[in-house]
Amino acid sequence: MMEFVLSLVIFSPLLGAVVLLAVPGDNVAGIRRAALAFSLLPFLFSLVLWSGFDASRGDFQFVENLPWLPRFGIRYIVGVDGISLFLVLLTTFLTPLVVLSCWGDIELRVKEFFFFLLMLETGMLGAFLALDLFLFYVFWEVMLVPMYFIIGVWGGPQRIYAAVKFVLYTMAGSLLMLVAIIYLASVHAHASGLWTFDLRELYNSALGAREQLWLFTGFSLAFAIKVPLFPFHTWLPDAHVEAPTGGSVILAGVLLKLGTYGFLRFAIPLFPAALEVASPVFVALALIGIIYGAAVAMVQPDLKKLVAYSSVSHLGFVMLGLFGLNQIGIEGAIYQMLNHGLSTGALFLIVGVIYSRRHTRMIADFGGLWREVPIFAAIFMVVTLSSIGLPGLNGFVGEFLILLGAFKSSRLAAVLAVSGIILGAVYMLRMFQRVMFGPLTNPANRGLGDLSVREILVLAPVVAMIVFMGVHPRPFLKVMEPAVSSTIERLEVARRRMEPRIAVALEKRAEVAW
Amino acid sequence: MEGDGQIIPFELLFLIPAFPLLGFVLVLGLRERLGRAVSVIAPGVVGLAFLAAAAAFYRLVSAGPGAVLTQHLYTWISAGDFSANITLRFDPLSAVMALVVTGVGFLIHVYSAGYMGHDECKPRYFAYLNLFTFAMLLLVLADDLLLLFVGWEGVGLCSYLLIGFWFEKEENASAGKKAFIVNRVGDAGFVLGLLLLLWSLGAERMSLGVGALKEIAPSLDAGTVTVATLLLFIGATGKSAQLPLYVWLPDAMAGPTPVSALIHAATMVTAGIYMIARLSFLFALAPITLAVVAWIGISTALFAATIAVAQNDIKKVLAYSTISQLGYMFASLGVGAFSSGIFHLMTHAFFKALLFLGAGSVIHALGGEQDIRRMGGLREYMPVTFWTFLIATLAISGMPLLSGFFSKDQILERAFASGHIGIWAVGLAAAGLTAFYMFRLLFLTFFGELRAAEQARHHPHESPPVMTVPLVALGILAAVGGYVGLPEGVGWGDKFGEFLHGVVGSFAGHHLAAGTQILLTGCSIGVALLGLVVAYFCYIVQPGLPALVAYRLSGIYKVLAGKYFVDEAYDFLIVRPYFRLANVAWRIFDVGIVDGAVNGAATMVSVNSELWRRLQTGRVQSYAFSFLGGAVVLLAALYLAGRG
Amino acid sequence: MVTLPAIGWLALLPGMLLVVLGLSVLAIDLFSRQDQESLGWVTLLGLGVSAVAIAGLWGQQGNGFGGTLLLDRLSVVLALLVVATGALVVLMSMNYLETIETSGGEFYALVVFSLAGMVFMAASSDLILLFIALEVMSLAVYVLTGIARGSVRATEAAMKYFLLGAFATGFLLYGIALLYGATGSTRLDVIGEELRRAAGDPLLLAGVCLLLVGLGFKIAAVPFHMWTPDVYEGAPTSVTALMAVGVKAAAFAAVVRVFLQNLAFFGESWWWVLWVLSALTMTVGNVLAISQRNIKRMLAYSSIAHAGYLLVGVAAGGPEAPSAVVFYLLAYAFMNLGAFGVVIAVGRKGEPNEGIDDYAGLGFRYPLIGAAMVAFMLSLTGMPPFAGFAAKFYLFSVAIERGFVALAVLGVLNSLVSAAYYIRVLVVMFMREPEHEVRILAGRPYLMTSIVAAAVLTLLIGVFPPFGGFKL
Amino acid sequence: MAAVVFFPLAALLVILALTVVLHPDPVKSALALVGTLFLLAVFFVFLSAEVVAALQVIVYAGAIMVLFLFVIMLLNPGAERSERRGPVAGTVVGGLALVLAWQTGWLAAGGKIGAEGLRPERGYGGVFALARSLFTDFLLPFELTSVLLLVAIVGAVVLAKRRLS
Amino acid sequence: MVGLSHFVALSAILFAIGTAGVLLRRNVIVIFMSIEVMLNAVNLAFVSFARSLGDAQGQVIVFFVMTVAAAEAAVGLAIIMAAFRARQTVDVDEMNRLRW
Repeated sequence: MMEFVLSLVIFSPLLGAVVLLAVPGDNVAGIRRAALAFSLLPFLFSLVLWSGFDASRGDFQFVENLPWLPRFGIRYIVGVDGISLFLVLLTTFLTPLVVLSCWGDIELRVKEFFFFLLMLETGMLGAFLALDLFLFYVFWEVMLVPMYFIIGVWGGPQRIYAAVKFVLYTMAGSLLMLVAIIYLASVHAHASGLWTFDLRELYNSALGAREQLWLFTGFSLAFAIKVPLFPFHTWLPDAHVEAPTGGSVILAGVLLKLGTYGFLRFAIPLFPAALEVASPVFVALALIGIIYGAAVAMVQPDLKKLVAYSSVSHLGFVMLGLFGLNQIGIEGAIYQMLNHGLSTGALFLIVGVIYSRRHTRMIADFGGLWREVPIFAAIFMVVTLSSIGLPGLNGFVGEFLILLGAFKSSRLAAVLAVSGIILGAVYMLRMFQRVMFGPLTNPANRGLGDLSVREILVLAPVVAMIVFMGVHPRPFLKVMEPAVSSTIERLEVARRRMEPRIAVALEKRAEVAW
Repeated sequence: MEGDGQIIPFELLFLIPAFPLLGFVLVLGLRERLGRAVSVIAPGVVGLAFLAAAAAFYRLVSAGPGAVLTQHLYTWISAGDFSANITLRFDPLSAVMALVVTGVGFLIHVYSAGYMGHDECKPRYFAYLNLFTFAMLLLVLADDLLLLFVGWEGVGLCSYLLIGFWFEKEENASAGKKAFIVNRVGDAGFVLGLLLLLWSLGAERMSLGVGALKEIAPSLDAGTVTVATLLLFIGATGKSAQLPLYVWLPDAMAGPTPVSALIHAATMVTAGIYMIARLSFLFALAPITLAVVAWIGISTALFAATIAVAQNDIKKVLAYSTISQLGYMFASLGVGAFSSGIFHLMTHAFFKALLFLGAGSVIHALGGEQDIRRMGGLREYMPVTFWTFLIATLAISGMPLLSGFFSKDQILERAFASGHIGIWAVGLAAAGLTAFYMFRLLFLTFFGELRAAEQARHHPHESPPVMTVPLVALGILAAVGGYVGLPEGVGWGDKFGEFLHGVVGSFAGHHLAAGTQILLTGCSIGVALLGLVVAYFCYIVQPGLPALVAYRLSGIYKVLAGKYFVDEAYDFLIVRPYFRLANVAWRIFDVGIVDGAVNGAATMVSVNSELWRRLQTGRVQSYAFSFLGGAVVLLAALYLAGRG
Repeated sequence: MVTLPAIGWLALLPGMLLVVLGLSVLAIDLFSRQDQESLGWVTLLGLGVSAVAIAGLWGQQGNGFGGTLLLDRLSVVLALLVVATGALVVLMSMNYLETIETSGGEFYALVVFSLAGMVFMAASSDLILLFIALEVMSLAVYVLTGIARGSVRATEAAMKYFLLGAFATGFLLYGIALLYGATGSTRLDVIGEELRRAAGDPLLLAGVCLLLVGLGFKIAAVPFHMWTPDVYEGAPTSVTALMAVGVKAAAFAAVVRVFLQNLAFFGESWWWVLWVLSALTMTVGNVLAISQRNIKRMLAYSSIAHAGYLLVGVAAGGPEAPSAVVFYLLAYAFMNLGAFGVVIAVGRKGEPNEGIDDYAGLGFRYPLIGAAMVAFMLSLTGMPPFAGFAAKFYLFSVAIERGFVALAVLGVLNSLVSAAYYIRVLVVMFMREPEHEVRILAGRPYLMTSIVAAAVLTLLIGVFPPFGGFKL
Repeated sequence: MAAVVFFPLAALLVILALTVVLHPDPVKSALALVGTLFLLAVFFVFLSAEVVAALQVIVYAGAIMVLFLFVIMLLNPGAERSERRGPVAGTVVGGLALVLAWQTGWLAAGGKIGAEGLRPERGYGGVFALARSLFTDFLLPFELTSVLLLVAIVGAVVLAKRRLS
Repeated sequence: MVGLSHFVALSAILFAIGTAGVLLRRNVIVIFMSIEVMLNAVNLAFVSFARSLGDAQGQVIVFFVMTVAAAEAAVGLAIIMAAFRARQTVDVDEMNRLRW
């Protein structure tokens, strides 16, 4: 089974989705249970994957390599390394929770909802595992559609606007990436006489610096929108606010990671020469995102919007770590991706919990909830703290490593980024206070039921992971380490290959980084 | 200040923090189901922690000077060349801190069982308190600075939670938030300091273990050390409420009074001092930083003392007093007298905890009244409280033979001895003010007539034994705690300093002549007495006088009573502009410009679409016209290109 | 003594089969008065037989009639594509003709004759043959457009189509005349060589240019496109499908024959003409499609836009371009046919329901049609894993390989614009509540079969695009 | 062909063609078209295309134009509203048409073919040569024309027959 | 002496006149007749070129053009009849229900 475990991971949700279609639509309970079962399946497979993963290797494992479209040398290549492993796990971990969380939420067109959700999972997993650029692009785009339906059909009052905006915004970037992918492959084909979209081959393409910059731009636009990097973030608040809870969780928890993952897996190692010009720009944008996202989050009247903007800020951290271009920063960035997936996912689940009770997300409608819902409050607190990077919880590990990495490449960047941890506390605690503390003034909030068993089952695993990953991050970091170092090594090799002039310029930039 | 002497693995070290953690988990997990048992479990685990700490202390002392107990639990983070370990370290400094934290903490836990006896949220309270103890122990026992930072933030969290414990009142919640955020500002500096330190260590061994750091410190670049220590000090000013980040502490009094005693007086707020002492080997390499530390400290001491003079809330007075005393400690560290700082930290823990608990007892007795103008004459109603409070007041004022006298005097003396005459002078002035405002507090609270409101009048009664016993215990400590650090040449001398020698080194200033020493002591006593006398005159002999003075010097009084309007300034200069900016960023930049551009592009396409589709008139000849035009243009273009 | 040229039966076979089929349908209709459903079956059967026979020609090379009629992969693929298109059109018409009050005999015969014209068009390497074949196709489609004689819109559409078509024919013929004058021949290979030899000859250039104009009309390239929306909207929907797919495919086959295979020199030297044409066509098509409220009109603009994408391949040129263009035609055929099938399904007699708003809420109420429409719209947008994506990928990769990166970028940006209107259909179908309930008639098995078949093919071609089989 | 013959005839041809296009009465237009066709036949004769000329007269002027006139008579009961376009449209279209004529007639022809381009051969334009070309070079188009005509017949019938009741 | 270019020019002029007629007339039948003028211009061009090339093909092509013209006339006039029946007019300007 281990030879094709990745395919099992990727396609088991799709299988579930198809099987789900066969269940009669009025058997809601059956559909829910089936959906849960089918979402647990990939999780189990991914656990198998983890258990069989050789943490000492930095290359791709469990590689499946089958011919697909020989005309262009396109192959079905999937493989996992320390970078993608946990993102896969994150995806398979969150999806069952989302399914469970939607048991109460989604009343209408239940079957279709889970169908799209499972399809989305296949798309995400495929995008994380694909090693063929064509395949990657296919999965990348395939994700778009189910998410679009999830927002557009089961979303809030402005859902159509949000859904269309989401699709068009995302497509805008990815279509240019398609051009860049084809260009890259065709240049490679010219040089080597052989068409291939195999990432591992393309890593070694010989491109001119200008070409690299253009291609990098093409790729990074797609990823930057997905991340979303300031100033390409404006689709996010709308999408989050309008999406149903489950959609927001997946969107924030996994989908956004694809952007940062894309940078790490594709844009950065494929075009190292572009980084000379690009990385200061991206560091700057990341910093703006960190601070700007935090500031704007603070003044949001809507809980989901607040969390959405907080994502902008958090992913700014991730980007900062990535573009520090060193081992520590990148490891921190990956870790932070997981953290953000957990904590923001949990925040959206939490917002969903109160939304399902009160049908409002306006912060002003709440206040003093703690007394009514203590268990909820405690979990909310933990998640909030994770989000603001309290040491001992997962968020800190990522943030600290990112800062450490960033500090190496630019001290100024680190200094500015640190302000993000202050501002992060400001908006999160302000929000927490306004929702949970103070007198219970709004009578509608009286008698709010505390978490049900199902809701606890949804949230508890996340909280457990938040704590565990804060206390004992080693198992995760250890696995990432070889994969990240091989990425770094690739950059180093490329840097050495570059003209000495550029190398000198790089050195100089490092010196004036103060 | 050499490296570690004898490193002894001690496998039971983890028990010290583990007990409170266990308590936290138990209390939180079982909550109401525990019933009254919570009052036993929660203090019990801290007591056990104290015993564990005592055992470790015994082991440490018996191992002889220079020994360090350690326990490596596991590697916490490792990425690239960087690693952080969960390693506990029990050296003399940790020992002092651990004993103070568990000891005083235990007493306060016990006291809390009485104080919070009727609060329905008692389990939550004790859970937080246990968690706090755990975090604080982590802080003081951490070998790795990053682990220290975990404790550092952990105590901050508990402080946040406990300040806002009665969260139904908006102010309490806000105060908690303020504490957290202001601390975060300091923490940002702290983190930057850690980052700088880490990278300056070189790529081979990026780890912040104290022992390792100590060995490598002398080889570091001086400029880097200065910057790094300054950044770390920013962290300390946040946690230990120094200028300019002290503003959260007075507000923090919103929490339950035992919390104020434990967290905001005895333990957490001293974390900054502890941290600097812990890194004394580093700070000692940065004279500029030390000077900054000293001057910030002593300025804070005076500054806070002046504010305390004009406060009427019993806890606020104590809060500013705490800030002031912390300032002393920093001043002490700044002049290189690290052990004195820790010494004062310890005695302060005793008497300030006592003061707070006493205040709590008073507040408890008066049904929540905190305004000293509506107290008075309580001496008769609550004798135990009064007497213990008196001891603490005398101690903090530096009256001879009580703990505060020795520690504060040591600081002033060493400031003088190290040539920091200015610091000595300011410290002396602050000491006078301290005596004044403390006795003012004492007189207004316990002497004269009871000025309480009608409904509170019937209440005054002594607190139950569960509260008074800790008072007494602390009273004893406040009285005799100073004898471990006598002046040089007196009795057994500075045993305390000797004990800490291996960690913080010994004081490097001049040895003062006996005469000078006596003179300085005289000055201190004199100033303290002066304060006492003025307070006596103002509040016992001539009760109308303060009002008159306040009226005459209304300008100054308003500034002092208004706490120099620092909060307002921050609000005006930072908070409001930030909010306004954030709003602008959102509404104008985000929604207006960025999203406007996106939507604008879409609108442009559809507007064009609407516009151009009108060309499709439905008349076949217009289509033919387009056709013909296209053909003509195409031909023309080809001809032109053919020519060119 | 006159020796007749070798007939080249194999080369003739595809077209001849269709002509015979058309005659048979006419004859059966004439002599046995079958109902239209049975006639449809007859036609389908004939198309099936033809398809099998044509498929058997795969890989054969040859020609007939002195080299004017070619048998090569392009002609075979196109013939298959055209026959498949015809089959789907017939299939969906079998449940549609009564809606437009049309009897079967002439309809099916004309469809088949037009298919024959298309097949000859794709196979011809002589301009006169091309012209006659084009006329066969065009005349049949003119008539089909107006076949619902009672309908004001249909006759108006037929009128417009006819007038402009004849007008364009004039230009095409004039171009042929000039080429003939310049080269003394109407054979494409001769003209191609002559063009390469005497590149600057203005007569030749003008001839090529007018040829481009004439074919540009058939493929609906801007600015020769303006008939498209009106005619697509007015024509009976299944005829529109035939037009959008079959006519376009045949016209593009001719474009491939002329501009990629024989007159490649034109593209090499004057690539910017095609560049501008392509850019204009896709941009105008996409932008104008956005504001359309009628789905057929929207699909008409969409077909203009797709012509623009196809022209990317023509502009890029090179050995790969014909394959890419034809592959695109293949992909485009099924997604477009399917979409028109859905349009037919949603309408009913006297109530065409062609407003996009009429589709509100249909997606979930009729999941099969909804799902199919999702496939068609996404495929038209160019989303994986549907055929449209694979086709665009192939086409753009050819363009990029040939250095037409800017055009490819323009192409993808246009795809983005197109997403706006394709996705709006899905928005309406799945996310809006209807203002008035549109009910889809049940009991139309042929129509549903055609839709499902188109959807399945759209998906299959998308997942396993037979790129390799397209070395033309 | 002598210029004296050519230019007057050409002028007449243009005038007739213009009459077709510009005369408000469709019947007159049709008659002018017939004239145009005849005149063209004359030109064909001058160009040694006697067979074509004959066919021109028989098929075109004879058959097709009768059909036209028939339809005109059938459909054009009364006077129409103002026939001609405004001057602006006329100018623009006329201008464009002139440009087109200039491009195709002047610029295109200016390239290769001089005034002396016509070189008749023996037997040129004879029936035999035409027939040979028709049945060799254009055999398939010729056959296909039958399909074309069939389509036209079917189409005309389908469109023009009375509606089924 | 009159050369080929004269005939080509004449053909071009005729073609342009026909084109103008298509664009300017309102009566559908007249428009159609203008198209016939265009086709005849084409025929003239073919015959002229054939003559200049000394080649019979050009003349044969004219047959085809005529045939096509005839076929178009049949279909076109039928369409015009059908349209007239549906709408009672031959004015193209009134045939603008399909637009935008």
